[in-house]
Amino acid sequence: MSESIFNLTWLIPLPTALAFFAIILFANPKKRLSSKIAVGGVIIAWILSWAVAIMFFVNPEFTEQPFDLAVPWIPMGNIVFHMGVAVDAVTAGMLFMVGFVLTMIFIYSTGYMSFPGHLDPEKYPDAAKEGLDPRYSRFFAYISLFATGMLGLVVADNLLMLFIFWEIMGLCSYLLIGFWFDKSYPDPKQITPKAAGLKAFLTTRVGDVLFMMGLIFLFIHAGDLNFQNIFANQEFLHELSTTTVNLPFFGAVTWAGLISMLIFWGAIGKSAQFPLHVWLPDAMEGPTPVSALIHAATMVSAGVYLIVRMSPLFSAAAHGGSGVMMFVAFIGAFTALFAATIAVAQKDIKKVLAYSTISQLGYMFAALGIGAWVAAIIHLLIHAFFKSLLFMGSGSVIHGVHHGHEHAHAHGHGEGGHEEYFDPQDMFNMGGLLKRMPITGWTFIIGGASLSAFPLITAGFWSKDEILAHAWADGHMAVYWTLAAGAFLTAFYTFRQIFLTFFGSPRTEAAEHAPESVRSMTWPLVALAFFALFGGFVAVPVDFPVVGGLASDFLAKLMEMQGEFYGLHVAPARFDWTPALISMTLALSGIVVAWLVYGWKPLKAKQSDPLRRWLGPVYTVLENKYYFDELYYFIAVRPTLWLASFFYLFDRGVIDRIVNWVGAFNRWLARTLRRWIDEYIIDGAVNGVGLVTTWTGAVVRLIQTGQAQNYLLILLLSVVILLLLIPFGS
Amino acid sequence: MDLLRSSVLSLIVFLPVVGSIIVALMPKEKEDLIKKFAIWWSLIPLLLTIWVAIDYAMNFMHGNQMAYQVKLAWIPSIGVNYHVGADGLSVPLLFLTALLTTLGLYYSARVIRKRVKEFFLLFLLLSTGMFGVFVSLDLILFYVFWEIGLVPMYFLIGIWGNPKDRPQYAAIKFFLYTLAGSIFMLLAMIGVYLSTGTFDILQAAQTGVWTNAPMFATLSFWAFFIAFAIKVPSFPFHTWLPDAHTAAPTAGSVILAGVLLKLGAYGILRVLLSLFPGQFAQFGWIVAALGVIGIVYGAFVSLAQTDLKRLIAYSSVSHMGYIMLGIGAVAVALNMKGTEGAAESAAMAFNGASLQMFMHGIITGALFFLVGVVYERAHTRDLKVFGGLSAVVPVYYATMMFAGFASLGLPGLAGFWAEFFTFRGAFGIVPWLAVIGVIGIVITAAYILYRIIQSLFLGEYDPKRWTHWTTVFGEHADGPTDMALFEKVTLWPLVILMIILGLWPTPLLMYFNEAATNILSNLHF
Amino acid sequence: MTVPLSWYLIFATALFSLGFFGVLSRRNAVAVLMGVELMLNAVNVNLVAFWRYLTPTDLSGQIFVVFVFTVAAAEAAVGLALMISIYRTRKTINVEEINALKH
Amino acid sequence: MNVLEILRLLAPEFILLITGFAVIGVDLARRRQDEGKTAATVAVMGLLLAALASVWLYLGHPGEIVLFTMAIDVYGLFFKTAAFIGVALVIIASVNFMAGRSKYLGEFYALLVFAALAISVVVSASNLILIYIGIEFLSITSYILAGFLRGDKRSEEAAIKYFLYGASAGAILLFGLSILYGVTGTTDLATIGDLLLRSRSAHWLGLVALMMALAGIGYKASLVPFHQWAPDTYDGAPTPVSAFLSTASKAAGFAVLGRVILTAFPQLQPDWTQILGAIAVLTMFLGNLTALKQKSVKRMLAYSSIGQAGYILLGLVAVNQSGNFGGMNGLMIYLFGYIFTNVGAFLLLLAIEQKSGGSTDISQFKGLATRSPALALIMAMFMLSLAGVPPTVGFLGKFYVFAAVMNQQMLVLGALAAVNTIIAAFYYLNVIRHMYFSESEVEGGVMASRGLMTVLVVNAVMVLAIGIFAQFFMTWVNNSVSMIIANGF
Repeated sequence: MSESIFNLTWLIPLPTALAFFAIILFANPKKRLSSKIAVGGVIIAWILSWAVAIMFFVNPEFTEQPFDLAVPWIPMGNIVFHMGVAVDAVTAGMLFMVGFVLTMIFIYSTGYMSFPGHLDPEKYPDAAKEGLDPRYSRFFAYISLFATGMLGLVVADNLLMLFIFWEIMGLCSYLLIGFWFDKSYPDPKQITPKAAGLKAFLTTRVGDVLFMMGLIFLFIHAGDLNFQNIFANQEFLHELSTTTVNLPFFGAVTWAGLISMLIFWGAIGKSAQFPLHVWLPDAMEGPTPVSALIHAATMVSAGVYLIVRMSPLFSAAAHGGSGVMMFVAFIGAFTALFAATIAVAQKDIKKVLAYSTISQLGYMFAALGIGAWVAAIIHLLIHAFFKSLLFMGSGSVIHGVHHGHEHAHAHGHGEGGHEEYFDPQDMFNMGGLLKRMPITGWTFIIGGASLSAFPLITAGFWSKDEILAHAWADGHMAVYWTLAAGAFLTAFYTFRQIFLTFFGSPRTEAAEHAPESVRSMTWPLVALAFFALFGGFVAVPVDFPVVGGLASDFLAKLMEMQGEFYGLHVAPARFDWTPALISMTLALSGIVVAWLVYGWKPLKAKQSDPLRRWLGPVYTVLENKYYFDELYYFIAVRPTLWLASFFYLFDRGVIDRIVNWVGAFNRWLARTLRRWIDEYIIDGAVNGVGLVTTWTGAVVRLIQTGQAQNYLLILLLSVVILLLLIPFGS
Repeated sequence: MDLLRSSVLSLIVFLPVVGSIIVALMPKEKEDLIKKFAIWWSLIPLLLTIWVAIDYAMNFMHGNQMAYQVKLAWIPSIGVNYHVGADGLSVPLLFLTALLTTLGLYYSARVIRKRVKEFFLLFLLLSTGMFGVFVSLDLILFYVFWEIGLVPMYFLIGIWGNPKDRPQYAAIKFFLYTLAGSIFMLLAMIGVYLSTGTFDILQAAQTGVWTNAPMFATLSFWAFFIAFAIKVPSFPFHTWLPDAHTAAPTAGSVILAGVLLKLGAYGILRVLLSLFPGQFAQFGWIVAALGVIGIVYGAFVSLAQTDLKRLIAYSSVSHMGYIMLGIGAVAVALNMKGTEGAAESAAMAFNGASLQMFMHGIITGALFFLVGVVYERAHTRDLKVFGGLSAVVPVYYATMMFAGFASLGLPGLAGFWAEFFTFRGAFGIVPWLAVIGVIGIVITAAYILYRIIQSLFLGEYDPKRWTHWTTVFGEHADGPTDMALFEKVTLWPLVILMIILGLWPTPLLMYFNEAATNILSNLHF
Repeated sequence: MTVPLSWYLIFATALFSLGFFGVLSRRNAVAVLMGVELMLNAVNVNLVAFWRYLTPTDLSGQIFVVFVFTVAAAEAAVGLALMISIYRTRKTINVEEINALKH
Repeated sequence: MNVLEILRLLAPEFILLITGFAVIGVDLARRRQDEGKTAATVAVMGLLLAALASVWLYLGHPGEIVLFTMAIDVYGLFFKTAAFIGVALVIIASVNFMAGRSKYLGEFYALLVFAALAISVVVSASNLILIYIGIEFLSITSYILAGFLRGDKRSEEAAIKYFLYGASAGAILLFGLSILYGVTGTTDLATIGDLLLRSRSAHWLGLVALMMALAGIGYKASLVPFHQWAPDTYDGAPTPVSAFLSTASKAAGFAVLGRVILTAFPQLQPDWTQILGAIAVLTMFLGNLTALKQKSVKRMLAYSSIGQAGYILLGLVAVNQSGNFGGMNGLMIYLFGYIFTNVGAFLLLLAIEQKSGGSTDISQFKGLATRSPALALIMAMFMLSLAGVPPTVGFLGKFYVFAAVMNQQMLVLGALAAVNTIIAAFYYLNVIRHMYFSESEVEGGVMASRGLMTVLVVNAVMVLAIGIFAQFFMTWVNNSVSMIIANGF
């Protein structure tokens, strides 16, 4: 029975793929139909993935020998590379989350995209008339393709296949961020969607290239990339962690260390960790469902998933004495705090969430770095729920405010009018929205509470607490305190956002007239809110007082059992009051501080952020994200373009001359034969030939005078010369 | 059946000549007749190549010998034979040639308006030269076809080139450049004969060339190599390429990039690798280094272009660099016989290089067609005047997306496998060079997305920026019109190939893998 | 007392050089032609001397000379004919002025 | 050796002798009626008959010395056949052109026939006396032919320059021969070879003789530095005559050079290899580089034919015993193909001149492909053949010559020759460029008379045929070489 269900696994990515092709090939003109196809496809995928996931949850014995179904795919030299699908606890957990979140967001999108807010009706009359985005179908094609990528990545049984879907997701991310490629802003410094897409693709590409190098090195050593084959094979891992390679600057490093480091860079790029984090905030230029889907729930967490998959290799490397795990922990913890600080000073509702995503992913990497990969994967799943909830909530808010803005203008009493640009995402243009849009408001608050790990009743608390508990229990104090500080900031900026958005009184006409969103958008919020609250009860430590008894921790158990198969022994962190209390206090105090600043005396219209007063220059630095964009522009973008144009000049100016044989001539003759140069400077060949002809021309004029007697003289001379040569003959 | 097997290669090679003679006999005014005839006629070799591919897969796999061999005396006194044959390396390339020829003819039938008869005559003639090179197993025969391919292309560039791009200069440059290489190759071929007493590639490979005189061996190696490197073209012999590609008519560029460049790489694999393994192993690192330089350098230069066609021309320099890297890796691996993993890395590199030959053929072929699509309408290739086309011409946008992302090596599309195999091989053999080469991948993404996609398609479409639009058939139009049926028919086969081979390269790879294992085993790996 | 062969040879060489000098120095085509004749006759001296001193029995030397006379005559005839026709068109047979074809 | 035998062996010569007088006779009879067509026909008949005769002789593989002076061997017969065909082609093509340009058509054709006779004498001359006579015979007929267009300044100038140069060169040659006679006491080449072989003392005198002979023979083959008459004469002479001078007469020059050097001076090979090598390089470079500059196609062809002479000479430079790449066979196949290619190229100028009234400026060729495609195609083929692009005969010749050079491991020489091929390709392609790429400046197609057209087609076909069915011609050439390689060398 269960086997037969698992045999359906390879079908999971297909429906959405078919939807993609169906839309781009046939349904493109019919917008409603396209969205129906896409939703239908994803629902089938959802059912399949839940069938598989639940089947795995109910039969834990499969962790002994995970399911794997592979077929010979590509001949490589004398071996044949197999592609296939595998299901283990991690996959099952991911399938559970991905299938559900995907479906929710697809449904949400049908509502969200039916408001071409970014377009002025004059230019796109029909779009405005039918009330659908002009590229509605294209959007659903893209996200269907993305769904294929994510589901395929989850079920892939080997690293190469994973990499392929990984890149396909990157493509979709590029396409969807730049979806409104014709959008532009009055402020030239503000990044446009098309530029954001490019930035995202290229930044992640850097990571991906390193990832591919790691993959190739692993392939070279293992001769295979199937996860189960490689990681069940302890002596191979051991051999990999003992053989070393000499690198400049780094000296001798173990192959395991090198490979896992390279692969980790892939994750850094995809999961927007420091220093490759710059693309994610700008990715918010994409439509909000995209932010919710790709840049919160699924694609960015694929980096974490990758490291979880690779963790046998990482631990092997750690055993081999390589510092890669420490590096992972450092990057994770640092990013968690670093991004949180930036989030504090953002005014764009989505930017805040973007930075909080970066910071949360940092938590997961920190957990992986300290070896608590179970905590990491569980936080991944739960974070996916509440973060997509938050994003979709913010999207709903933006919609509302935008509608309100339109409405306000429609009724004339808008402030300023069309000419001055109104930013519907600016939290300082909002306020008091809880009354206007209650469902959105309350679900958003639930999500926020979960994000800021509100004790006991939210899922976020359990998952994050697990990480902190591990950090404390295994004695990684630096990590613990960094994350704890991050936890405080998280709570602060989350509730800063909530207070600014939903409480107090509307600060603009737009906010005053903001309506609640359509049902297709609110229902998914509710559904997700459920998991944001109770999702945590799959991983409550048994020895946690009171609750521990009531709730279950079957998922954690499952994961730990699965770990055994890969030779990863993760002891569940023994419950300890100290870290638990510390983190609770920090979270709560964060909320309290936020209330004191923004909730107690709500801001008035046009009133600037009080933090700006108190933090002064620091606030400016944070507001400008530590000036990383500027830095990268100067150290990466500029030099590249400069090199490019330099090489081009070099090519035309130097090589094209040197290579064809006469090119050398022209510089030599340039001084004497000005005219020729002017005539032929552009190119080498004709130029050279031209010069040769003049040169020979001179010679000819010299000897071919037309004077018979000169000829005869030369005849005589040459005979004489020949005769004189005789003595030198052999 | 045996009759067909023994004659099929000769048919593939010489049917186009017959076709061009028939075209020559047709009256100049009957343009439609000429066009139709040429297209239909070119289908015959295409079908034959497909038959060859199937038949080879079914009956000749794992034979480790040349299939369809025919050996007729041509100049017996010096042992020059009409000796043709095909193996896993040449079969797919034959198909590629036939396919691009047919598509090129079909496309040109709509866009070539002056001196139609000559164009189709020469185009058919051109394919003979290319087919010939891919099947000839005799050095002199190889040289003859090599040069025959040269002349029609010279005419194609010179006559139908776009006057703005100085086609006459480009044509002469192309011809002289290649001739300069090949004439020395001819001397080296004579050297091969003087040392081995035969012009037959297979026999010469068995006897070994200049085994007693390393100096001559080295000289001949370089003579051959430079000839091939010019054709590939490898840095620093690439400067003829941007001019030729830019000047040539669309179909000409397609053939030039799709097939003619491959002749060089094919020559290296078929001739150089089997005749001079010693020298090749010795200098393999230079080849690989040139390849890497080509990858990075070409990518950077492409990034600097604002002329769409020239950009793609330079991107070819970059992409052919992968081939050189792969081949160089194979060569270096010859030195590492015995070291574990060297053999399979060599096989991978070989596969990568040959895959890249085919994939670059279809991808860049498609890209040049796509340049033609926009050029026929806007009559400019200056990227600065475009923008926002994505909203206006979605089909064109989609097609370009597929080709562009295939070209930047996106997994799931054709280009990826070539890059993956090349680097898989190269990292196993010349890791440091491969590491440098990897930079090229990023820059490639940069110029495809930043230069092509962004400046053509993204942003807001502004009708005032460029006003000289026509339809592809030359009538006036107010704005860009989407791809016409014949353009879809030309491009979609290539796109479909990209997708299929991107998801499942095996149908193609099995041939190359066969060739790789055979050729390497013949080198006693 | 007999004259040694070398004297004849030296004389012939001198004569030859003289002829060549005439060919190079004179402007009048006829004079140039005469220079050529001089060279040919110098060679005849050579031939006869060689015949007399080396192979008195074999006649080929003499035969050679006879043929040279004939050829020289024929050559002169053709040459003079050419000059006449040139004079008809150009009213000059100054070699220096016959230089329309050059470079 | 009885008279019949002699008649048999000298059949070609006698045929030509009779033809020559027959032509004059016929012409006297019906000059007024048909502007020399009959005369031309007779001449062509005679030439073809002679060619057949020499082929017939050839098949018997003779090796006799007739009358102590003429070596009737396959080597000579090969050149005879080639030369006869070449002259015949020239005559056929020039009928239409000469008609109206000159009153003395009979003499013209007769002179061409006699020139052919001279060639056939000189290529088999095995005796110093006959060599001298033959060369002078050829020269004198050529002088008259070159200046045949009376009243045409260019033609006359061409003739007088050729005459002055030829006479002086002849004198130098003669001086050299006299020394040779003095050294060895004989005038028979083979005997001279043996004597020089035995007496080492005669070494340097032999060299002196060789150098002077080189001047006298080299000028016929238009080798640098004895080439200077050639550009002016080829340019100025009536085009058919240029065609004749640049091919058949040049072939004769090479034939004599080959025979003299290989039979009389084999033991001096180290010396003359170097000298001829140097001369070959000079010839190639000067010919090709100066050809680059020319605006008039006729003059360009004149220089190009000098450059070609350089390649041809390589065959002699690299002469060796090897059966396949012996050098001489390269030289001969090159010459054989070159006769067809260059005769064709020059004769095609006739049509251009007809159209343009004398000018052969490159601009006359612009857009020829659209005006008269057939002519353009044929010209393109000649150019490609001269450039040595396969599968034309030009490639075959270059291939064999280069092969010989490589065989002798003269790598530098080979490389220089290769470089020249590239330079040459530039100006040959330039003609094609004007014909095909450029828009025509003059209107209307270029008419070619039927005779001319047939000749051109024949040449074009031969250019391809020799290249493709190489084996047939190569066996022929190899046999012809075998003899001369065998005796003396």
